[in-house]
Amino acid sequence: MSGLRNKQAGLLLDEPLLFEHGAPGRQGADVATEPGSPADYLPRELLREPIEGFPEVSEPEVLRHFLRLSQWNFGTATTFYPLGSCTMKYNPLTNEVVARLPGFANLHPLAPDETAQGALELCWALEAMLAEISGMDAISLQPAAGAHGELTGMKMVRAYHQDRGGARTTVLIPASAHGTNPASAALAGYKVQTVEGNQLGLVEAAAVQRAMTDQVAALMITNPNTLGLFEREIAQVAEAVHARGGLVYFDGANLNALLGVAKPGKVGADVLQFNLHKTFSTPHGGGGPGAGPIGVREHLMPYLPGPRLARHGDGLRWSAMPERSIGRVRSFHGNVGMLVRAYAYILALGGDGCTQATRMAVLAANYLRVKLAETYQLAQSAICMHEAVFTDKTLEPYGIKTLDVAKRLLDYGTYAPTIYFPLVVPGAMMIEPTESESLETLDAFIASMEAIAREARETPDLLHSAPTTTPIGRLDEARAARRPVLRWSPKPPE
Amino acid sequence: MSGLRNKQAGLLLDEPLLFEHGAPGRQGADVATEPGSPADYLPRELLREPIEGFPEVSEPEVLRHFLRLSQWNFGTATTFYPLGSCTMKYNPLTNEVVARLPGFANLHPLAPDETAQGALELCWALEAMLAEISGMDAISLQPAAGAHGELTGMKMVRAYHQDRGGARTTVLIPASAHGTNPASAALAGYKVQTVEGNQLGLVEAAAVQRAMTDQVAALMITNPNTLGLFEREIAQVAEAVHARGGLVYFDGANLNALLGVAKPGKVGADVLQFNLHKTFSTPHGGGGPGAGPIGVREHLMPYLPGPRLARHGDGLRWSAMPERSIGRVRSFHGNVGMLVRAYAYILALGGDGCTQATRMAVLAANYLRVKLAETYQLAQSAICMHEAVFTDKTLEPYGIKTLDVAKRLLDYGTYAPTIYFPLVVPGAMMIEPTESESLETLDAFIASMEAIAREARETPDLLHSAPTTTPIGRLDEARAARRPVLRWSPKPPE
Amino acid sequence: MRFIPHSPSDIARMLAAVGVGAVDELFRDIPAELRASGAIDLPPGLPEQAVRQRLDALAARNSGATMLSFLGAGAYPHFSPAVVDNILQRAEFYSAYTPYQPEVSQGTLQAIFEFQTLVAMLFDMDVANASMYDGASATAEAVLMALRMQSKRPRVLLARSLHPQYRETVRTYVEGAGEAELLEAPFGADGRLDLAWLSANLDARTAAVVVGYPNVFGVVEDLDAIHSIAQPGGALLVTATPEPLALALLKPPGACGAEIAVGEGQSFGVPLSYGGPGVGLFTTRSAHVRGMPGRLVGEAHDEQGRRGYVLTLATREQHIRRERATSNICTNHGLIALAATVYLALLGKQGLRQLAHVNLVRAHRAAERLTAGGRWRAAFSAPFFNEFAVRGRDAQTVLTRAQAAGVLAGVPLGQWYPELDDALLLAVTEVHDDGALARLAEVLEA
Amino acid sequence: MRFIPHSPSDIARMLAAVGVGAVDELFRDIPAELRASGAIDLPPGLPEQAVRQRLDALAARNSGATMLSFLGAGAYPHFSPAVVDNILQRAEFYSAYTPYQPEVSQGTLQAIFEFQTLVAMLFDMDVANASMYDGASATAEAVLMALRMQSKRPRVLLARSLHPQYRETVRTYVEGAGEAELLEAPFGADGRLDLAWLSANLDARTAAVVVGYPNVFGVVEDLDAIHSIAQPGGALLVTATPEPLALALLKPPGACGAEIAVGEGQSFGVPLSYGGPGVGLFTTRSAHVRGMPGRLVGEAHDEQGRRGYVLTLATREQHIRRERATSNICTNHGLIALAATVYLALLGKQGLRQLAHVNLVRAHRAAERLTAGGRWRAAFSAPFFNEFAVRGRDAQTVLTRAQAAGVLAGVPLGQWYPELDDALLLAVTEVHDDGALARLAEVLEA
Ligand SMILES: Cc1ncc(COP(=O)(O)O)c(C=O)c1O
Ligand SMILES: Cc1ncc(COP(=O)(O)O)c(C=O)c1O
Repeated sequence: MSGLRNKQAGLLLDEPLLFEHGAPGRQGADVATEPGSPADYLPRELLREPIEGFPEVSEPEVLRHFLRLSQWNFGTATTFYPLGSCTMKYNPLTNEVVARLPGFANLHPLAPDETAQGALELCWALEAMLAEISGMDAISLQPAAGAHGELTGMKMVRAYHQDRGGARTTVLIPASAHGTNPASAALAGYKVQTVEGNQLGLVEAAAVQRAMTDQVAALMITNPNTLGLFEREIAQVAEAVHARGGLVYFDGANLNALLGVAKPGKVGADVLQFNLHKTFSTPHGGGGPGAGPIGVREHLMPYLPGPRLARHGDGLRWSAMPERSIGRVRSFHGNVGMLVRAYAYILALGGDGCTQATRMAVLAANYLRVKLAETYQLAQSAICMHEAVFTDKTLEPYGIKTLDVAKRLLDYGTYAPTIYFPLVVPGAMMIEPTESESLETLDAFIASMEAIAREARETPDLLHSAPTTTPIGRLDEARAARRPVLRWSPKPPE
Repeated sequence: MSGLRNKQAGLLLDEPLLFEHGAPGRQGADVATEPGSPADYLPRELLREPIEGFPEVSEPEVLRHFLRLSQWNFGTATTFYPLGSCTMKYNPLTNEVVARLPGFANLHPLAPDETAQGALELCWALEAMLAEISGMDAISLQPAAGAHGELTGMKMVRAYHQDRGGARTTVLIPASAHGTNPASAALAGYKVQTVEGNQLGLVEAAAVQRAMTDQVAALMITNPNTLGLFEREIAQVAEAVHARGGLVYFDGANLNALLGVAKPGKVGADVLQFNLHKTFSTPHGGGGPGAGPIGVREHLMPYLPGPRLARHGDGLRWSAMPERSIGRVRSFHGNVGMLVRAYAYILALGGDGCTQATRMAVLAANYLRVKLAETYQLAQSAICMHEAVFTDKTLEPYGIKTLDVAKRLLDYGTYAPTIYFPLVVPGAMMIEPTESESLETLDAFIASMEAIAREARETPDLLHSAPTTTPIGRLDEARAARRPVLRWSPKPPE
Repeated sequence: MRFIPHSPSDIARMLAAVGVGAVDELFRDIPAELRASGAIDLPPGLPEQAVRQRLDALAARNSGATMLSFLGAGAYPHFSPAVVDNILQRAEFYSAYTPYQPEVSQGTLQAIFEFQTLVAMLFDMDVANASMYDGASATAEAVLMALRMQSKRPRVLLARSLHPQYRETVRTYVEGAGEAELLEAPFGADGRLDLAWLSANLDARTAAVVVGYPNVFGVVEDLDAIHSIAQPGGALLVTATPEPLALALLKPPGACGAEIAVGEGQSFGVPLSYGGPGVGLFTTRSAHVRGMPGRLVGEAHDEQGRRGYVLTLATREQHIRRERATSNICTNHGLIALAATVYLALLGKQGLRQLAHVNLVRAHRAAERLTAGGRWRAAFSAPFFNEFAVRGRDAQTVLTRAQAAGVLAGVPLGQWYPELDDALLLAVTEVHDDGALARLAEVLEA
Repeated sequence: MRFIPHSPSDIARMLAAVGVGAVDELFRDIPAELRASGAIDLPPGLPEQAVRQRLDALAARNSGATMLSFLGAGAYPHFSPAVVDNILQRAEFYSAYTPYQPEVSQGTLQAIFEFQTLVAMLFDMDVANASMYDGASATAEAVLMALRMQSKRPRVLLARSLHPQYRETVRTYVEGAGEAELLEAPFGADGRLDLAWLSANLDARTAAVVVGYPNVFGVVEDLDAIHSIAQPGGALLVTATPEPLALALLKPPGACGAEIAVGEGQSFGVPLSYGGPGVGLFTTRSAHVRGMPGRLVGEAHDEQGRRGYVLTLATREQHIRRERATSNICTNHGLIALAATVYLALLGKQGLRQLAHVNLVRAHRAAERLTAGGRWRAAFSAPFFNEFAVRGRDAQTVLTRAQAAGVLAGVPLGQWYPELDDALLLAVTEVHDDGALARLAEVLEA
């Protein structure tokens, strides 16, 4: 069908780059006019020419362009998206509506506090909710994402130690930790020392005790860990850290496994970050924006980023920067638009709903664990929390790797699990169903995984060449990285 | 790939019926609760049991269901949609926003006039705009669609004649007219008599003169007609009708060819309907809702449906039902939600913009006419207005019919023209590009049509089996009509 | 102009291809004298921002939209889940048209098929069509259909308790279409159709009896009783339901012998929008399908046996049958039908009942509270759902005072029923919490 | 619970398959004493309608959102075309995540590639990344990158005229990360970085000079002059742009010798949302790409040679490099980057310039009007874009009075610059028509 455009598939239509659209003189927006020219107000040497190659497209073309692009995406709203460690749960649509209420959307961050009481009350209430949920004593809503929360937390750890005779040099991190943990520790000026886990990948108090010195500023621990297991010795581990004056940084990205079950604040955490775009359902947005509030125990409160919210009489106000605060980690007050969504979500669930979300997320993960264990090898066999990790071991004889399974899943109309993470598990497939997916969807996924295992044995080439139903095949990432083309250019990029 | 769901194609995912989803006890909405049971308020014999087979699905399942369904559609926003006679122009998105402003969306139709002045002012202004655009003396916004406007107009024709000694018996309608014309005339109690057009399909004054008797209540004429030609003798035709006391009903569905060029009110029209969902860009909605206001000359004003808007001092009010009015044709005031959109559209275009829309729509149609005439046979060769009609004559030798071309166009990522209408043209393909489509899109369409003509000669089977890239092939409509299945049923339908 | 892509060079290229020197030449078939008067005298166009400002200002002048309101009478305030409007904003749905090409319109077609199913289930009838304009025009089409089915019987009895605007619309549609004759059937002190009158007046010339269910007073008619009179007399029972939420609890028309049952679907997640667009619901028995107005979607299969949906039984329609079509309707209210489909999918089997119960309870709470006050009494004795009438004081005076206090306290029935000029009609739904009811009592007692 | 599909029977089936009797057993690995304190003490959940009411009520308490406002200082009120938000409401975009599987994420990937291109063009730099959190954190990452590039030079000069919150953020990021030292460069009476001071203080230990462009006073810094001092001294020029609309008219950082140029993209169709989420813009030269923080999308091809887009150069990132990564950023601000992309596509080559001109003209009109009054004088003499400072009266007093009159008449500079406690900073954009400017003059003259 040579006549057809290359990407046409089903009802999906090929779509060139924005810059390959349009014609000179076209405009997608009508703008008010003012007389004169810029040179009447600014010295010529400060002015530029019209930007060569900038779009010249009509409004209908722009809408059609992005509409077509959107259809080239899978999302949780269109299909099962079992991306482990990312908690791809349902994003309630009311939250999209309330975040767009003019009262929030049109509020300027420097509006006087008296004229922003609705937003301040919301932030205040959300801080209280997160404190209650996590068992921490105080919350800052400022960080923009999980990693930003980690950095903020580690800066506080540093400030805490500096007030106590020295910042210390080292941070302990389990090998199974997410990459942002070591990166954040390093960004805070710390050396990273790896703690090996036991055969289940769990951190043992003994190991931590051995590693602890008075130069260890903190242990960063993810609980449940990235293998989906609860760190059973967390209390003893925390004790070991505290015994040498260290602090426990608790990576809260996996909090969806703990709501109403156990509180980090009660298991030794000194500081943690929340990933509102995971546990509290603010949309992932194709890569953000999220929000990464942090929670701390009392002894770290003085170091929280500022300004802080405080009640004065019948109203709320932003305080001045607290004297021992680490300062700001961004402009203004945080990703308030996302905070509104998270607040609406917690309101809708309530305490019981939060607990139910965790219970169902863990039940669904274990259902997949048991069902899939018949065809795939588990990284470990214990009961899991919100996610289960498998390997490609059983497929090795047929020359099939985790990547092939992931790509073939796309043909089955499912997004792929997180693959090759955690690094401690060779050929890892990390599967997190969340509480949002129906039993029928889980069963369909199991059937797909089993069909793929069958295909691996019977028609392995099918998997090597997968995906085949997608409008574009596997892309040559190696070559893309060797000679990177990172933008379109009017003239060929140099 | 037996393992794959049957409709999986590209990123499009199979989607069962709503009723094939869900499980007992699931609910997609949380509702407030009130104590007691219905039987506390209503006698048992008036109550029913829960509805067997009614949906039991969660909110995430509902969103995913309709999201997936939406992706099985082409729309003007996703692709070129040259559906003749339907004026599938771009639907500006601001109009969707303003129609949803709480001030309009939450306004009850029986709200006292003083509390609805914004809506009344909008209707008043829109009536004035439509009057100016059409050259008519008065407008009623009540009808819900074009055909509804036609019925309203013909009821007025009847009332007009009744006041003058008798309703008369007959309405003249050209053979090329849209089916709603004869249907509306019949619904108003008239016999339909066909007026043959000349070889160009145009109505000639002479023919009308011959057909006119004092039992002819009106002539219904579409101008430009459904072949895309302007009725050159419209003035003389109108004269001939008026000479025998008849009225001219002007089908305004094709008004997109006349904005700022000629006004029906100045060319002899006594009454016409507007299709706001065509000329004035309110979305077609997959089949409505539209809006079909009617315009009349002074002598028909007394018969307009009521109530009517009237200015009282500084405000607007709904009058009582005018004594000679035909009465209402629906509840309340019309499809106000669509009127808001049309008003915003006319505001955005202004007088010049309306004229420009028509000029560009006609230019684009003629561009396609000339370019496609190289490969396809025109129904007639004259300069066309907003649309051009072709036939499948040149493809006959290869056994290819209009239907095959239409289906193959779907493979090329374009919606099909209106086919087999007007009935006076065998194998008609009625192509209306509108002013919204870029020259590149028009050229791509031309290229597709030419490629298809080539395929017709070289690989005709490709066309007979088209569409092949769509996730479902040609459906057996004959069988569907013989044993109609018009709903899903808990038990097999009897 | 942001909607019109053609740049000067595009225009030049097209003109050259067409072989004319200027766009004007394309209009030469239009006699000059006609073109002379063609110019439109309207202000120049506005940028999007200015359009927004203009419409914001107009919307702000609709104070009624933000007042506490108990207005119903055929249009009801209900909460609509956010999912509904998100789906309606999907351009693949709103920017498509009547699905003439099923292979690229399965989204619309399957959704309509689901709509037909949900509506048929709700009314307990065999089939529903793809939608009509609104409840009033659907009622008019139902009357015309009944007359076609009963060619020997020219008379239709319209309950006077049927929504007055529905009756007016029926009158407009029927007038002049053949010999049909409309007779209005009075209601009794209970607010229901007068059964004695019905028995007395139903004869061999009667094609159908048309009643509201619930009727305009919110009263639930006794359909079984009406049917037991109409049916032996050979007349068809036709029902019209302005508030279909009631059918989540009420014995459905299909179970009461209705041959045609219609309604208005606005209550199902659709904004009031000052009265439109809503969506007309139209259902009947399988036996009558070929006499039914409007579009129908049916199941079909392709050569590979894959299931899909198509427009079917089109031979009833205007584009094929022309003057002999069952109706002239073409564009219907598809997108609103989609809204209702999404809404009903969300509320579902239990949710819709639960919601109807909330409406029922709160309406009765409000009625008790008002009548307990002593200054108002129930206007009618028969059971009602979420709307009711009270009498006792000059309606206009009370309403004007309430309005001044920021409350739209009901619809004055006197405008439609002169004998009821001391009566108010009030609708109470899930949007009215206890605070709202307290406020209502306050302003009506004042 | 409407978000959680599992019915009791679903739960029973899953428990049976897992082989446990109750959900509680799945948590047995959690020590009992930890579980004992796990319960959450929050009120029960709310139906959607109640959530809406609660949020409506809170939103209504943000009176500042509806007042006439001239607040800027890093967040600007601009009109956003309706197309932008419609695209943002497409669930295929907002419900996807980082495009790890390119074959089913081309929508996100191509849009980011277009974003990178538009931002690079706007700044006239070679490359832009896929987004940062905001302008402040982007500036901090720029400083860290500059320090990595200049390993022998520990000192960074921060213009005091750079947005104070950007400076604070830089301080937080840099503090403790190595030996880096921050020095603040004063501004002159013209509101620009003091060039004399710069020449005097720029030395072999200086890694970079960081200036706002425009700076926090709305003033356009003389980048060429700064560059002509920094470059011979071996220091990198780093610019931070809080109002990128200015770059539609201003000589871009890339043309002035900047090695790293960052900014805040909120002005491009993104609501204020009380300060977030916006989107951080980050650009640099090709030579420095591998030292750049954040994600990058690049062009790639499949086996059949079809063009597509993938995440590339990931070896810079935390998930591969871990503690040696160029940054710890993972989730970025992709959806806001998409908003900016749609916005820039709509405004386009001419529209963006035209809009910038409207901002320029109206801001100068407002400034003239205020200073003409006599009670205010321009705070600075250098050219400005759509934001400017005036001095003359006690800012707090004036603002409080204006606020009482319903106008947010500017940002008091005293909070950041004690010496400017009689100065107001005002932003004027296309949302301010003549009526708005008149009202402003009124309240500020009062
Ligand atoms: C375990 C874990 N920690 C930290 C992060 C970082 O969070 P973010 O991507 O919001 O910066 C993630 C998510 O990517 C994660 O899965
Ligand atoms: C020429 C013509 N007349 C009348 C109509 C009927 O308009 P509507 O579909 O809005 O009822 C149409 C459109 O379908 C049409 O094309």
